[in-house]
Amino acid sequence: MTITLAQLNTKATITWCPGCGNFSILTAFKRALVELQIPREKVVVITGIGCHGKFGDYVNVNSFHTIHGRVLPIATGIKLANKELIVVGFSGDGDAYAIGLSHIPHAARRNIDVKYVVHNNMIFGLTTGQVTPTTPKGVKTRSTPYGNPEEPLNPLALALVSGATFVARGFAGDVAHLTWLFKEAIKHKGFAFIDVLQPCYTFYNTYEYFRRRVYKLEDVGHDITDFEEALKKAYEWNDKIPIGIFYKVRKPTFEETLPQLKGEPLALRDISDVNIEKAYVFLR
Amino acid sequence: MTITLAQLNTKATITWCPGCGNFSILTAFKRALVELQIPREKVVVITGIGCHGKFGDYVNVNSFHTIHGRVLPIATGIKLANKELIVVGFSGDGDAYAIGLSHIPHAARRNIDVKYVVHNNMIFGLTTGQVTPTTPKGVKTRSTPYGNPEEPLNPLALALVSGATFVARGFAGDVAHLTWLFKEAIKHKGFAFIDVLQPCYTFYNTYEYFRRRVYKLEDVGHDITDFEEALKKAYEWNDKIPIGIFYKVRKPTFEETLPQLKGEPLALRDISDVNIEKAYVFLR
Amino acid sequence: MGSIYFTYLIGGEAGMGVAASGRMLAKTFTRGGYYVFGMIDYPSLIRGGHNFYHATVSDERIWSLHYNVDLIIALNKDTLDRHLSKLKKKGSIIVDSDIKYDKSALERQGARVFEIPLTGIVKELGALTVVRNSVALGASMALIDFDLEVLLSVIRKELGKRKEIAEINVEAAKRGYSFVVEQYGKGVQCTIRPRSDNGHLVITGNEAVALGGLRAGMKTYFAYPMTPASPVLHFLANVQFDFDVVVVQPENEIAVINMAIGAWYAGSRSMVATSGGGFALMTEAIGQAAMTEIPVVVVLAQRSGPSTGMPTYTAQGDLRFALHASQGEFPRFVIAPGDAEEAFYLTVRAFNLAEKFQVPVIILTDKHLAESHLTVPAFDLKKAKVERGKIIVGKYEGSEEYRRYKITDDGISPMAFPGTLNAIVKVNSSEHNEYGFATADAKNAEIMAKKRLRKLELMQEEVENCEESVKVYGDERSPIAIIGWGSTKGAILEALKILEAKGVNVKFVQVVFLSPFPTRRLQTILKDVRELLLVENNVTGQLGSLLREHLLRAPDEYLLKFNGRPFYPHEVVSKVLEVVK
Amino acid sequence: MGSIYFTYLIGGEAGMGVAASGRMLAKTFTRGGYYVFGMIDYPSLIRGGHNFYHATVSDERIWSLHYNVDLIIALNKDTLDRHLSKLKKKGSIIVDSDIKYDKSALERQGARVFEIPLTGIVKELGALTVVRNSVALGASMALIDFDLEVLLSVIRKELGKRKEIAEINVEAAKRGYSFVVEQYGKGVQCTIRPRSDNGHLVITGNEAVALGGLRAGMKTYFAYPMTPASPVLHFLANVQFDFDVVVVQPENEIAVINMAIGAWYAGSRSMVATSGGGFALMTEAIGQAAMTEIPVVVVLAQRSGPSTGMPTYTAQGDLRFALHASQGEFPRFVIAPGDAEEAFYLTVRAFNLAEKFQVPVIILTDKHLAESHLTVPAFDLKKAKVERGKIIVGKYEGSEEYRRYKITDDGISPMAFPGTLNAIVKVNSSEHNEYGFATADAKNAEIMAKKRLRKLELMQEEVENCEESVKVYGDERSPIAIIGWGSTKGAILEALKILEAKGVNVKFVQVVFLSPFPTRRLQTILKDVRELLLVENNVTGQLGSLLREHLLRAPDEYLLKFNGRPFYPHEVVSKVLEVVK
Ligand SMILES: Cc1ncc(C[n+]2csc(CCOP(=O)(O)OP(=O)(O)O)c2C)c(N)n1
Ligand SMILES: Cc1ncc(C[n+]2csc(CCOP(=O)(O)OP(=O)(O)O)c2C)c(N)n1
Ligand code: SF4
Ligand code: SF4
Ligand SMILES: [Mg+2]
Ligand SMILES: [Mg+2]
Repeated sequence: MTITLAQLNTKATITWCPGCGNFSILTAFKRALVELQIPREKVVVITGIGCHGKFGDYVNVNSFHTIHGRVLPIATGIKLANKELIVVGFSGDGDAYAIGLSHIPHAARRNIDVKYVVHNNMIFGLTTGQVTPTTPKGVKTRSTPYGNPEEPLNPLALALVSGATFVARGFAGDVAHLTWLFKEAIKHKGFAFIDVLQPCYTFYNTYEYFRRRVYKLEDVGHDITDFEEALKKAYEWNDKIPIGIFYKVRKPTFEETLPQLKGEPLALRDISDVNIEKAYVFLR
Repeated sequence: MTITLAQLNTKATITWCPGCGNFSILTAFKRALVELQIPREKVVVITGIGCHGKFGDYVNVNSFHTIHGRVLPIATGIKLANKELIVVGFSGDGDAYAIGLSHIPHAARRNIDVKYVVHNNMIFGLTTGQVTPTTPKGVKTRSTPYGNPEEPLNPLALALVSGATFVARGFAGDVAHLTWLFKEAIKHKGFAFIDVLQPCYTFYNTYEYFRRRVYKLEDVGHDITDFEEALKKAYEWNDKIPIGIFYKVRKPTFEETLPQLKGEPLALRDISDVNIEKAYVFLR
Repeated sequence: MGSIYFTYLIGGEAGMGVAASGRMLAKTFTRGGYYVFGMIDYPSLIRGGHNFYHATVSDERIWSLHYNVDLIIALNKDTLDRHLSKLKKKGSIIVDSDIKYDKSALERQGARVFEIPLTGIVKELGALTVVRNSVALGASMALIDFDLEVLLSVIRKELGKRKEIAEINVEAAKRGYSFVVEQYGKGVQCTIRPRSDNGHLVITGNEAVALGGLRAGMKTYFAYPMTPASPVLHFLANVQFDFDVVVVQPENEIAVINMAIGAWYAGSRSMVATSGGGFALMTEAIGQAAMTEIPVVVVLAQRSGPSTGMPTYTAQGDLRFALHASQGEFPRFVIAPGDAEEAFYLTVRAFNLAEKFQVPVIILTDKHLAESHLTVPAFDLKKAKVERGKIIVGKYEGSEEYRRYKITDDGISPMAFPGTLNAIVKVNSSEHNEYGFATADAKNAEIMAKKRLRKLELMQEEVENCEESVKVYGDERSPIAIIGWGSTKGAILEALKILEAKGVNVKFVQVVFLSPFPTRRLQTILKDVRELLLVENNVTGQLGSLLREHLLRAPDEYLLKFNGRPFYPHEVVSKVLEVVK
Repeated sequence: MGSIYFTYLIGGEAGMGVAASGRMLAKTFTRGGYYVFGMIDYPSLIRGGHNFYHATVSDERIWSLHYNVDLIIALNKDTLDRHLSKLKKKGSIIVDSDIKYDKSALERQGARVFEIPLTGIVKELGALTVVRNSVALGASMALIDFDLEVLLSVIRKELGKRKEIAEINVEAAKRGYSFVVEQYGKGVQCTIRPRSDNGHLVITGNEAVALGGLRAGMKTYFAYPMTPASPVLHFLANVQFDFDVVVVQPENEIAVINMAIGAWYAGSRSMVATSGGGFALMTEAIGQAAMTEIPVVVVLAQRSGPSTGMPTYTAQGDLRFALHASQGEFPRFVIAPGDAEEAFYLTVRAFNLAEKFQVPVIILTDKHLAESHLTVPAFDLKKAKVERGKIIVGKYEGSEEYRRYKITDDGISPMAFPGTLNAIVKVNSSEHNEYGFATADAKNAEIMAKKRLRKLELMQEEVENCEESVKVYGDERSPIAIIGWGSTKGAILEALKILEAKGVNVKFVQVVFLSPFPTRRLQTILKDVRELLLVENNVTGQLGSLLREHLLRAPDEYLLKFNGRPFYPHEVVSKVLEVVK
């Protein structure tokens, strides 16, 4: 049975603003699923709270619209319960880098086989435009009407030093490239982190800004196995802004280090009559 | 009036295990205060929950023993309320890197003038020895009796890429060096991060391990203004483990960017009869 | 009831300026000497969907919107489909002549339809489409024969940041006005004569809370945005330099509350505002504030739950949560203003109480209170004074060493802030002795628990002796009482007016302090009540459970609503009529 | 009462092996056919301070320790100073002859003092100082003329991981035994003859909960350590390979609960255990579990609060918090086992209920229950069966598209896990329609709130129809009733024995299900009760507030204790005697 784009549509009306970068991310993700021909039942999408969070309503696969900031722990639980699922989290920059920040370094060093896509529009979209950890310094938002006083965070550098085994940046203005990134991330065994530059048409429209600056690491012969080089590229943020895969390495995933997970997924094990008597030895 | 070490003692009985690395941190901190001759009333110590958290009971300055993981936000609030206070936070590796992790990158990029000392014993001490984010892979703890399956976090690299303006590592086995680090951190204007290798005598005794390996960055002519070099040093963790100041740079502190903070500390402003009528313009 | 009651509704997609138009009209009527209550209804999205602003105007004080409308401004067809049923007989509809719809259907319902070339006029002016609403606003002024100049002054002020924008909107409004005058004449719908502007304010619950904080001397405000509390942040961020108040949006709500506690520990009065999910993240630190005896003011703006629920819709589902949040047992105030005016005064009060008793104070609002507009008289600042707690300023003069948790008769220990000469201020989230050192001694634990209990008893007295802890409206002697808390007050007060007009006299008991619970005052007030009708915007009747718990008395009748929408006066009226029957 | 009641207390500094010795003795008596309840008392530190293990042994089932002790093993002088007052007349004290203390003072109090060269023997053996306690344990066996071999078998097993350590301790115990036999003879204190070993277990509440989880088919356990819940983590981490259960310690409690919810969403039964502060951090996600209708089991092991409080001491201060945690209103079970045996069966039950109703289930324990040892018969696995909820396995066979939130009569929708063929499983923390798509529609909101309410009603029935939701002990007909919940059960049951011996017959009503509250069952049970005595380990009497709320009935008398220490039977006895007078 082939999977088609049409099958991935849902009945929900899309409520993103016209021109929103989220549309491209949605398209790219659906295309990636089609190109990889992954059965719908095998995919679970976890979304945070924010404009990006509506993503799950718009793609006809299993989905979990969780509370603000908790995409990664939910994804981790799902993957442990059923390692055969393809588990992809979608967060916003607020969701991921503000309230949810603590989960990233830990998911990364754990190397759980979960894909994590951050819709980085550098703004809280759904709450009508406040500052986030990636809003550039000086930018005026509803909560910083006189300019953001804080230095922005560097998400790629953070993911890299946290030990993520796949670190990439996409741009919502380039669907084909993003589709490719999603496919690579899904094929990668381990934690895959993709920060997507996603213009917020309404509150922080960066289309032109990024379109003029982004270039592809693939085009410049970047060595994705070189950690130091990746880190250097993560700091390139001026006239030229790289997109593509910064770093990729194969390491044992968290699931692979757990012998309990060998064999059938936990969710499918027989639990009808567990013999606890073997634990009595500790109680006598 | 001169401040003496004796004045910094309290009536509380110290309940750390004999041989605990915390003793050295306490001594070094008191010495630093004495050497800098800072009036006791001007210092506030904030401590997390863990063995390290008892620190505040043992030094006769203002102190706030907060809940697990919240040293940095409490410290930030204090500094904003009274910028003239010297605000020093003491966390454990569990407190700082597990439950409290989300606050570090943000305090760092905000560059709040707060000092942050992490008693990094690579173990949850007070809860009797479970794994933490800095426990090396494979180490057996009460919660990982078959060996820690996760890669440890690199706290210095994390602090560096988060934008901390002062990043250092100390060793509880070298009180004189630690005293110097504390003094430098206090003198630094901005967020100062010090990870202290603190052997836990009872659950993870690393005295010998570190004593054999640590060397001082000052001794090898490390350039503390070179960010890339600092990051490289942060990854040096084998036969040789550097201690000392990795990186230092002067940037505007968060307080300096806020014009409201010019003049008297907020805590001392007259609030008896605030004229709110000037805000009525927004309500008509 | 006031001689004039006029209800309008403006509808359109998110992004069409519905909220701004509604607010400008509310301000227009207020400047024109009228009273308004206006509500904005919107789903959680930025563009598209359906938003509407629904408001009632009167010549006497008004507390709630009424359901049936006199005038609909339809910026799209959807508005007609959704709201036609609310239109009164002979009510008017302003509709963009570019919109395709079935006019005869409207007229069959008795509507007076005014097709106005909103889009056409905007195009002529070369303005953005969003300016359509100004045309409509201008048109509406003509329909009710209101002074156009008042509207124009509001537009100029509201949009004045960028002059050219203000001017194009002014022009648009004028065109809308003239179009109606020319085509239909003035006052076709009715005539509302402007009265003198007495300086009243149009304020939301959120703005009232923000203003209350400023008045109370709050120097630090921390918040992570969350609907419906975010506007407090926006308001304060805007005026931060005018009031020298530090406004910070940290990484999450856990940081927010801990920063606030840290700040007040160091002497800066602090507040935070959030909604359910954010409050959940703050619960651990609320217990910390109680244990360390550091004051803090927490605004919990409720929305429809559980969990993410319906973020932009209203509910009163978090009362019990606010009362019992955090482990262990400790005194706290929980205060629920019923309208924006109360919200201002009670916020000032909250700061004073927090410092007097060194406890956390939770102010409970909800979306309907927090985001709706109310016309209120300028505040009486004599009734909103800063009262400091037992604080030690500058230098501690005691002969013995300073003890942050000194045992006193009333359980309250004099509070020094760090930096105070001669005082070392040690606070501790662990159980501690008088000096603040941690100890697990059994005797000490009992002493300290009793110290906190004495504060609770004192707080109970404060509440029992305070007229404002329970308010009674309507016929105080009536054996029939409505009981409620928070924003339902508005609909209930309006219902009381309607009922009175019908000759039905009941009283309304508004419980303002929920913790400590004003048990004795309520016992007195409810003594002769035969029929007690509970009105709440929730599923289980949480105030009802408090009445059971504290008064051992259950409400006789329940009027509960839990679809995210506030009560309308007529719903309360129907229920009361059912009860009296 | 049983013919034999023997109470021992071992005291020393943290690090002297007090807990291990106490536990080994408890196991020794259990293997010897006796029943034990043993409590460990320790402050929150790792070395130094004062720890003691306090236990009562009987030949019939026992539920609590008794205050007065027959035998004190003093590993340091502090133990003598602190516990002498507990010693019965003619009670024995084993003391290290190296310790300096005032022997005559002890003897003046009627104590029999046995100076034993604990340190001396250890030195002779060339063992670590900590081995002193094994000498003392051996000596105690001689004093009561118990079979030394039983103790030795326990030592061998407990310390068997490293054989040489086990053997040196065995040797130490033998020496202690012989020393007493030689110096004083056997059975100087009393004679307790071993009975046959009937395979009973010595189990803590924590271990019972862990075992219950394993039995219930839990495949994933997540926890961030927190006293007193951490031992659940340690126990499960140890047996993770034996049971193929994944045990993860994530970065914080927020991650913990969300991982658990994620895991059960994907089909793996999951549990978490924590204490107050960690639970506070979980509150937001508990509402999420309710809204998404994903089952989850949360163990809340209470300790003395508020805030960090006294982390290693007991309390029942979090009942109301557990009942109302998280914004909005939703059904949840809150279940409080009274002893370790109940904890096992109720944990299995908790998993079944969570899945049957697709709701969060909170199991309330406390330090006294969670960490104390109790002798229990091996579990009856027929009474602890896995019952799966309405789940769809393998393939969804429905003719229409799968709807995760399908509206059904009972409010429960068939649950498929992702990976199920033909089913797309969409869950949503926002209000949603039957398919799981977010919507803020008013009608839908009401339908969904009512769906959740129907589940609550069904749960209420479940509780009312379940014998275990309220248990009655003692004289069922007595007009005097003690009422309580959780770990106070132990002291109350022991008190009942004592009272019965005095001819005072009262009944004890144990409320096991706190939510939904078993109102009807309690009404029946309490109908003829004249004097209702509430016993709680907290400041405000929280179960009392529930009785008021649900039964409109207040307790007549209160026995509250809030110094971090559990009740002793004699405290309950005194209070009852006061009440009956
Ligand atoms: C605990 C909690 N705090 C705050 C909110 C309010 N909130 C909803 S969306 C959002 C910001 C979303 O920003 P981002 O993650 O960048 O998503 P975007 O809308 O930009 O896609 C916030 C703060 C919430 N839902 N929960
Ligand atoms: C919210 C919360 N979760 C868990 C705990 C339990 N707890 C107390 S101390 C501690 C670990 C401390 O480890 P670390 O910060 O490394 O301090 P150390 O004892 O090693 O100095 C934990 C998990 C707590 N107090 N609060
Ligand atoms: S507000 Fe921004 S991010 Fe949200 S839907 Fe609109 S354009 Fe997209
Ligand atoms: S347990 Fe470790 S960290 Fe804690 S006091 Fe003892 S040696 Fe120090
Ligand atoms: Mg965003
Ligand atoms: Mg540690």
